[in-house]
Amino acid sequence: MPQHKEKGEVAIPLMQGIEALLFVADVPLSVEEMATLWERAYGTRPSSEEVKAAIEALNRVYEETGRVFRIQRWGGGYRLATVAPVSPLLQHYKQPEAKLSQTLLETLAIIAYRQPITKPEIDHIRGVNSDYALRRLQELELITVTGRSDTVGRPLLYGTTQRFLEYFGLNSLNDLPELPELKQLLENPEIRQEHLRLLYSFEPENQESTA
Amino acid sequence: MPQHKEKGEVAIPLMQGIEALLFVADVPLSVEEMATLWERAYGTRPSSEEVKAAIEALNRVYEETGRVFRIQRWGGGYRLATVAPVSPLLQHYKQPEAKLSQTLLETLAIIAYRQPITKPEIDHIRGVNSDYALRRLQELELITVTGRSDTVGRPLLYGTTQRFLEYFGLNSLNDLPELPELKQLLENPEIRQEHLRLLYSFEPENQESTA
Amino acid sequence: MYRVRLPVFEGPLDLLLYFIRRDELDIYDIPVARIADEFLAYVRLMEELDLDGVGDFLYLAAVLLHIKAQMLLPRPPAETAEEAPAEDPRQELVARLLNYLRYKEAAGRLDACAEARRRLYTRGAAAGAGNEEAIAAPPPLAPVSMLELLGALRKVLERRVHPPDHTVRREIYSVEAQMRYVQTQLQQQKRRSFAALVAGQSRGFVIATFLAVLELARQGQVWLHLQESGDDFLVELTEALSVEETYAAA
Repeated sequence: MPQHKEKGEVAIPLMQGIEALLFVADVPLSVEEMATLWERAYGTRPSSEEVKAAIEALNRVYEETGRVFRIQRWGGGYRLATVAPVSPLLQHYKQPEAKLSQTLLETLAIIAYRQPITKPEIDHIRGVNSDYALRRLQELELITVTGRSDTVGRPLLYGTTQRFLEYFGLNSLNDLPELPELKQLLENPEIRQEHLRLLYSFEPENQESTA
Repeated sequence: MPQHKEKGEVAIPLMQGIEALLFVADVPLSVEEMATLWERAYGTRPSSEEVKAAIEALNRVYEETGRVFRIQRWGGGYRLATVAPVSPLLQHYKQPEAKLSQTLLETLAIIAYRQPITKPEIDHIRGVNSDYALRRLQELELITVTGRSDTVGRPLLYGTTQRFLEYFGLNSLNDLPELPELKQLLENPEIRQEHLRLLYSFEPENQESTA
Repeated sequence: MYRVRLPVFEGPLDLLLYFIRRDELDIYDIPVARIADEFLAYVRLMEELDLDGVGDFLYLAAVLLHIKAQMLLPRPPAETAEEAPAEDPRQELVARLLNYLRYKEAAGRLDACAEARRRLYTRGAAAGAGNEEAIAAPPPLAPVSMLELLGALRKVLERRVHPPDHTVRREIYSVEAQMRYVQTQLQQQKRRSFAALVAGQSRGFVIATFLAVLELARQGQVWLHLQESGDDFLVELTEALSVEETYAAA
């Protein structure tokens, strides 16, 4: 890559630049954002391929030299994060973020797989009013209003956000775990039982004591 | 260093542990803090010399492999920071400005006028759960925990920070403007006793009347 | 004394699924008459506790009663196994249950993603401190005037004036907040009786705390020990037992 010095700066190797940017960023950075920042500093714009190659090269070096972080691809951008084996230690420094409640998870799952979707549709699937869950998920910036439906009353349509992807460690909606097929649940009585068991894994001998 | 596994965890190399801690730490970490965190996770306590040796070894590796950060001694502790040659590039990366949402503003206002105040009280005044707002305002360093209340459950007390004053251009909390609306509300006969009590305590001279 | 885990239901469909699982029922052959009675008993309990969302449960209770009535009507004689399901009054309900089950299952898979993601730490507040300036500087803030701060406060005050007292009271205690309260209490003393946790508190506090304890039990964070008298129970911190330990202890 030609490295003009139009801005009077001596360009550092691209790999180092990418590492530095990811080191100080506290959100995922896209290839375009990194290329633009580089261009502003040094006057030349690296191609997407060059940026991606640098990212791959960095991850290889991290692996080979025993670094405890990797560049992850989340929500369409790149971000430095630690590797799993160090988490038992890190948990003593910083509690992981609180888990989402079952209510929020269920509502979020419906929105993730069915987006764009209206509140009445969500309510129907869950069998309950989802007011609170929708408000809270918006506050957490995991979902957002994406428009209005053309149906009666023109209800708001909800969809997931970039932060949703990052929160679940996904790069795009294509990475969502497969939605279990209805057929799968319908056809196989084994799976039926198994699913229900998983969903309500109480110790059998204590069942009688529920409220 | 002997690596007992009293806590059922397989210890990682100390060097990797130190790197991971410094990677995620929000503030400089002292040798003692790192040793304590290690001990909590793995049951053995590395000596100061071992921790310092690991730090030196890490810096050597960073230098040899072209990393753009080093472990620096800072304010009695250690932290990871980028090297000078990358700062011209980093100057072009500005963190996106955090915008205070209505939720955050409301919560901040209540804390500003009623500090020190507990979360249950804030929730009570706002009529909604303020979990998220409190966490976010702490992240933004606009509020901080100032102590614990003596009431049931000994909830944390929150107050505003120096950054809050700077942000709103105030010299001290005494410069917080009075709210004419408060007086109006006080004179409104519709308002119930409880509200009166609540509003009353916004007046600086009545601050001692908070629950 | 014995240990129990109490389920908390996400809604009426979730409660139905629970009955099906507990009694190992065939989801296609739900004994609606029996389930409807039990369902109603649960709804009555909800009303007793003055819980939000009873309306959603009442609706499904009505659906169940309707199906029950339909099933009491005499059936046509040709009752070969293959033809019956098409006209089964339970069909729509079963379809809904299964559809809900799909998303419940999907929620579980998403949770597994989040769990894996939570183990990967990012740089957090330290990011951005790479430059020579302040360490761990919080992100810069978009300008806000004092006026906006006051405006926000006024909104809170306005909101406070309008709702009738009982509505406000109901919202004072959130289950989330009470979960934290219970956790804090148990950190000071690993085992407390429920009565002690709520001693001298209001009805709203007791209900929210009760629900919080149920949720903590469901998450496996606490054990509940029933006392012989049956009018109180102990709440005990599980100290993050591993799955194996949990089963060994059961």
